Amino acid sequence: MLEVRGISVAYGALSAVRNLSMTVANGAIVSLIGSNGAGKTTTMKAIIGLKAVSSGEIYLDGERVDGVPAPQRVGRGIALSPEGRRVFPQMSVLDNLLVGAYSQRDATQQKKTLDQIYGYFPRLVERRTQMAGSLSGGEQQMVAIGRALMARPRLLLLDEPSLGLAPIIVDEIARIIVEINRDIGMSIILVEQNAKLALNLCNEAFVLEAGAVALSGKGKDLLASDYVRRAYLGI
Amino acid sequence: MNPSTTKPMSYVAVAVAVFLAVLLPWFAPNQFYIHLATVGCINLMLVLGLAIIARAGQLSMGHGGFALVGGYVSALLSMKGWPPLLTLFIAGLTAAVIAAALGWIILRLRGVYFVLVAFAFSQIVVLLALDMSSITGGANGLVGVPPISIFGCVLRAKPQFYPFALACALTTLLLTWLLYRSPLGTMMAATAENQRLTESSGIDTHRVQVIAFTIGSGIAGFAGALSTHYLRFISPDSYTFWESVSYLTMLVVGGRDGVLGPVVGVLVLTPLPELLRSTEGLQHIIYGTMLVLCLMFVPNGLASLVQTWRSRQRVARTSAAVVAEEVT
Amino acid sequence: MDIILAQTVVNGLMVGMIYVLMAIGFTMVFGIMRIVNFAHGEFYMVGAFLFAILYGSNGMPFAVSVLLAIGATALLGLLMERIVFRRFRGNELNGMIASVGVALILQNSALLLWGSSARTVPPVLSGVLSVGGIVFPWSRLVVIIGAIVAVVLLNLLIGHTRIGRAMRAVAQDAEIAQVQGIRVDVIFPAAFVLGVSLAAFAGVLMAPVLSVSPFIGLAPTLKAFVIVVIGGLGSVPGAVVGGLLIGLIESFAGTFVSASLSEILQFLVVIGVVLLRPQGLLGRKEREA
Amino acid sequence: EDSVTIGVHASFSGAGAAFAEGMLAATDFAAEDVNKDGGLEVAGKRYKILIKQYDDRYRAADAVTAMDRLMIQDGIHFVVGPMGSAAAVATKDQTTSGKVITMTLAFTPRALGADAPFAYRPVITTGEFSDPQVAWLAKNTAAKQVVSLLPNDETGQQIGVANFNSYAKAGAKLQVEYFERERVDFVPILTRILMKADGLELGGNSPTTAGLILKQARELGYRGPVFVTGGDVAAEMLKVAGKDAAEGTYVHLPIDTSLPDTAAYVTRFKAKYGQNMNGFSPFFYAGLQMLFTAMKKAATVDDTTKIATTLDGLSDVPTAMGKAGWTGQQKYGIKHQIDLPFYVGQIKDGVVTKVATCDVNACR
Amino acid sequence: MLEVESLKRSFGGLVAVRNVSFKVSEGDFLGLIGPNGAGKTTLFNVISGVLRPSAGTVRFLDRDISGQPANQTVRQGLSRTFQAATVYPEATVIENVARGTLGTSLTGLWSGFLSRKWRVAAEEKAYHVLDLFGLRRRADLKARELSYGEQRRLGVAIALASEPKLLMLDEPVAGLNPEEAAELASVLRRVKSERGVTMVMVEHHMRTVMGLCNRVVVLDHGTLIADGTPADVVSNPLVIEAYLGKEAVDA
Ligand SMILES: Nc1ncnc2c1ncn2[C@@H]1O[C@H](COP(=O)(O)OP(=O)(O)OP(=O)(O)O)[C@@H](O)[C@H]1O
Ligand SMILES: Nc1ncnc2c1ncn2[C@@H]1O[C@H](COP(=O)(O)OP(=O)(O)OP(=O)(O)O)[C@@H](O)[C@H]1O
Ligand SMILES: [Mg+2]
Ligand SMILES: [Mg+2]
Repeated sequence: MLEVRGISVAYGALSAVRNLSMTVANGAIVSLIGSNGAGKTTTMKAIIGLKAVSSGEIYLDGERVDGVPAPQRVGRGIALSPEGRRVFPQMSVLDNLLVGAYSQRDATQQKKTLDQIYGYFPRLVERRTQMAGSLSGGEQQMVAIGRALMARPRLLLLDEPSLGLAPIIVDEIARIIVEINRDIGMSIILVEQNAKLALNLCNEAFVLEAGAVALSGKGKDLLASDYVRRAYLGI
Repeated sequence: MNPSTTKPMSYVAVAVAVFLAVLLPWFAPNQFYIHLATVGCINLMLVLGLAIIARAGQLSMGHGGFALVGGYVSALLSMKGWPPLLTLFIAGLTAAVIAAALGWIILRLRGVYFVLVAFAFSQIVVLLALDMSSITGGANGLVGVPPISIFGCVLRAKPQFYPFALACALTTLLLTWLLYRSPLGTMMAATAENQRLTESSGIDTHRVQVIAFTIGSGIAGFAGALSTHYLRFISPDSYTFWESVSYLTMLVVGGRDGVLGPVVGVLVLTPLPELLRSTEGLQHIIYGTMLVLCLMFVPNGLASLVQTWRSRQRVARTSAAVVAEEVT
Repeated sequence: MDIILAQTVVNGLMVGMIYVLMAIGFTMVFGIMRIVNFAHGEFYMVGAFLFAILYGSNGMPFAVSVLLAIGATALLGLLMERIVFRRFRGNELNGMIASVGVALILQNSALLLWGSSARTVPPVLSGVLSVGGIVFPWSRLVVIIGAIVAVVLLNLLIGHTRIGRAMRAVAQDAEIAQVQGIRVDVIFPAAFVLGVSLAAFAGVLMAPVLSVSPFIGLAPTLKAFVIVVIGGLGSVPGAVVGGLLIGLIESFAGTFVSASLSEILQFLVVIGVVLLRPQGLLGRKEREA
Repeated sequence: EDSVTIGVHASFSGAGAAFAEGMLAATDFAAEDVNKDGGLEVAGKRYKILIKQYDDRYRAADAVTAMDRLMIQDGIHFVVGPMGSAAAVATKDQTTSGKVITMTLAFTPRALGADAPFAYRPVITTGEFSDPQVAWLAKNTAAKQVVSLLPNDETGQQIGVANFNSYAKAGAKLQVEYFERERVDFVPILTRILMKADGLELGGNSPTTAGLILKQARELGYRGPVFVTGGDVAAEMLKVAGKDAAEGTYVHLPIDTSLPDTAAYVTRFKAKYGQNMNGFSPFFYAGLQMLFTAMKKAATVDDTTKIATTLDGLSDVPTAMGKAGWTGQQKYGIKHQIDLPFYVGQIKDGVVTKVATCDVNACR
Repeated sequence: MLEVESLKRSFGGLVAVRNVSFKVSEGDFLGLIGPNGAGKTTLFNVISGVLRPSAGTVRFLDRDISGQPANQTVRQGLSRTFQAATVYPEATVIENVARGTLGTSLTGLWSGFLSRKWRVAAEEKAYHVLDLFGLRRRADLKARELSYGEQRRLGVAIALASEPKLLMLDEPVAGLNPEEAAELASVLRRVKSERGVTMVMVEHHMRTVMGLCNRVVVLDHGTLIADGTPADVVSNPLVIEAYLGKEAVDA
């Protein structure tokens, strides 16, 4: 589905990602973990096209996309639930979700996805007409995830989806990730600070340190690795 | 906390610049240059006033309104026989008091809203000056405003007025510089950047902004009065919307950070109309084009070129330090 | 006296509608691009001029002239967006000042191109409609109907269509709008051109009622300012309410007191609105924390 | 080759541009005439006439700067301008102490005076034409309650006061109403003031504004007489207001196009600039004709004191507008106001016809 | 130290906080938990003066501070952090923290006009705080150049720079990985013991809450549903149902 070959990304003089490679198989869940500033978000931005790579290549379904602008990549089936939520503050919850479906014009499909999202997050039904900017932090997070789902992507990028959510909702999110992955075979890249959750959910995981892959492997294996346990699970 | 730590080099540069400015009357080919320099000094004060307001995160498009208030106050009082040297300060004070009262109300507005309301205010000042013709002379303005005199020396001719204007401008410049380095200046910068955070650090940001608006507008009042005593004339047309725009332009073209920006902006834009004065309609097209180009290619103002260079050095230093740390 | 009162209200609403037309384009460009467009009135001027030349001087058919004038102005707007405004999106201050530069350029180019003397356009409809003693000049009724149609269509477009939603999304967070698949590089110019076309439309409507010269742009821009502050920047319904309110103030102050009072009254209204609702009558406040 | 430079000091940008262009055109024509014959012959030498124009952007401070530049930088002794009243007043000290001969368009009475021995005004202002015209109109239309709408700026305020006095002298009452300059909608004010008026005075407005007001007044059902005692408005006003609305309106006619020289000037302007002539332009042409006459007579192009004295003494100089001289001793304390005939016209069937010829004392 | 009494705040028809009362005593580390949208941030906003209460009172150090402007509350010794990263993006990290010291350390707005002592003092204080948070080597970077997690830490550092007696933290460890969360927790613990700062924390990261807090209150739909020791609260069935869920108990 997605292949990233040796990309490097820099902010001015500061290099944030160095020579990073990873592949996401069709229908796989891949986790990215790493400490603050390791370059996880930057990697996600490079994949969706918000940040240009300075070297390396990105392939989507075998086609090279690293020169393609973000909206076109979205059109080809990638969606992102961004770090820090970034909902459209002056639009209602419903409008936020509908904007998410911008590249998905089929009205009946839209309606179906919307109902599905309302099913996942009943809270959003109550808040349907409220401006997203006045929602609580966690409610906004739900909007952000829902908005990404509205595009019915084939590859979903989730940047810290559990951030600021109550434990009970975190469980819910985990369940949803598994469910959409299983039901419609959506591929998912999951960036998480909650390494335990991430490693439990994924097929494969990459540990990022200082912009490069320090370790990779099956989620379960990493979960058992001493290094990961010490550095990322706090055990 | 200004990143631009002053180095001995800059002190030397400043001293040389001041020295040249003081000597201008001796090497200027003719008095026209002195006139331009005087106008430049007055513009500098106005732009510095605007810069102080901008420092606290607001932009005033009503700046001309305060200059107009100052001009009329000083003209009217001095025509009643008050010494102009005193009325200059009264003019500044009056503008400041009005700014404080108005600012207290309208400074709860953010960004563009504030710009527009301040602008509306200046329109009203012009209208009042037009309507209260028994006091202000209406549209014809006031003629025969007395010249400033200091210790019996009457500043009527250009070479006499210029040193006084220069002294006023340099004093304003120095005070602004001191202000920017002071805690209050830092609070202004903080307020501009993130008002909510500044407020949660225990700083009354509304008050900080009102103070900045008051100081800046007070300076405008003083400068307006100064100009009135120089031209010995004031009318409602003296400070209109376009004047406010031109000060803003100088500030933006020069740069908003620090005191260097206003100086550069004034130095570039005061003589510019002279180059174009005889080109009829074309001059505004050229002026507009330059303005747009400037904003497009040096969006933080000409003075920012210096800052960019400095910060590049800073990044180079920091990344070197980080690398060094990581290696060891 | 009752007739006068009614006539005053009608006059106010008529003038107000004209202001509304100016203000909605202005507020829309601000709402989406975050640019206070001081050159808005210059596009109004260009639209009026082109119409005056095509319809007034060259005698082209009315509908053709309207379309050509608006189309050409829109093209000019597109050009300006591509060359200048696109670089100032979201940069409120620099964008505002750059627009002053553009205003200077446009106004003086018109001066060089078309000369300084005023032109007039023959009225499309003349005469008055008189209902129970209240007079509605036909020339103004045309303007009002045109304005109403434009406002309604625009509100539908922005509030209830996919494109409108995309515009609003781009306005609030362009980067994130991109990852919804929205082509920001298309939406911004589209919004700007739409705003400019509204101004040109206002110019076309007003050309037969008033006269056309290179200097007619500033006054409506300034009015638009006041109106959007009252109504709430970026809010189209706000612009409607603000425009009508200003129209009524002008009409009542002009009829019963004096013309110069109306400006001062308008300022007091602005201050009052600011004191009570800093975000404007229909503007929205963002959440505090 | 020797030369004399004439400065043109006016507002070439903004709403006053048409006036400025008229002033520049007049200077241009006057220079062209002289240069065509090999230059101005003064004391046996021929001087080519050069022109230097500066824009004062309609701001007092800029006016001072521009005047300084003309005087100091360019060493010019003769200036066509300043244009606006503020500019004229603000530069008065400068030009007086620099002994620069100026020909202003400013309507303010303060532009002329004993304290400004080098300032001349080659155009006829309200101060001159108001009294005789109003007297004639009041007599011929029997209007008693006249209302006037004027822009709230220097020209408007000045004309308002002058007209008020003239109407009072003629035994009628004038009520003056000021509006903000940008206003284009007069319906509210008209609704109120036309209720008990039997005359509408529009003098002092720009042609388009006058036309707009006239049109809106007629739409509101006003049928009384309309006067425009000032400016050169007829043609433009007709276009804006339309033939029907303008019918019967009395207008001030600054020039008489039946004079061959005047007609020639109008044609020349139209041919060169492709625009209709600004009504003030030929006056400056006439003023320069007088100035050149004075230079020849005084036999100097530098000694402005001598030239001014000579200029003061001129009368019955043949110009494109007829024979001209100076007046104004009584009114301004100095004889620096041009003395030319002017006219009252009436619009009939979309054409302006001359109905009276006036001078400072009376219309006939 | 802090007494909240029958506090209520509504937005239009929506009651975000209803009739909430609790106390914080000196030396406490109080956890405030509850489902998303329960009203925790709103409660913070009302206490810190960002929002006015619709009803009820807030007392801090025996003074009524309900509805008082935020800046004044801060000067009396109550600081708070924000849920989203809130920093001065264009200023350097050290400037960010130094600005945090200004509101509370100066005698008047006009002090330090001529002398530069205030600045040295402010930066010295700021470096101390940066050391605590392990941000010293980032001191000369602009805040916007930091990663999200670092910005959040910087936010806490700025709040601490005002030397509060009571510090209210809104989700301080959100966005940090467990190791960093543990690190920040130990920083907070140290701050508390060294500087004697009383703390209130909103947090969804239960391990941090359990590790740090001596008392926990739980909000649900704007109402206080539990108040007690961490151990009591997590075993409270109401809390489990509304907030924790079954699995999370052992997280
Ligand atoms: N806009 C920016 N400008 C400059 N540098 C940046 C910018 N955004 C990120 N960086 C730098 O790039 C590096 C990687 O940042 P990134 O946001 O990808 O980290 P992350 O792994 O997502 O961290 P976190 O867990 O804190 O979100 C960091 O060192 C950060 O300082
Ligand atoms: N300005 C506002 N206008 C309307 N509703 C608001 C506003 N502010 C908050 N709310 C609503 O009040 C409720 C409480 O919000 P609050 O931010 O206090 O929740 P929270 O407990 O902090 O949640 P989280 O853990 O998700 O951050 C939410 O449902 C929110 O939508
Ligand atoms: Mg990240
Ligand atoms: Mg919250």
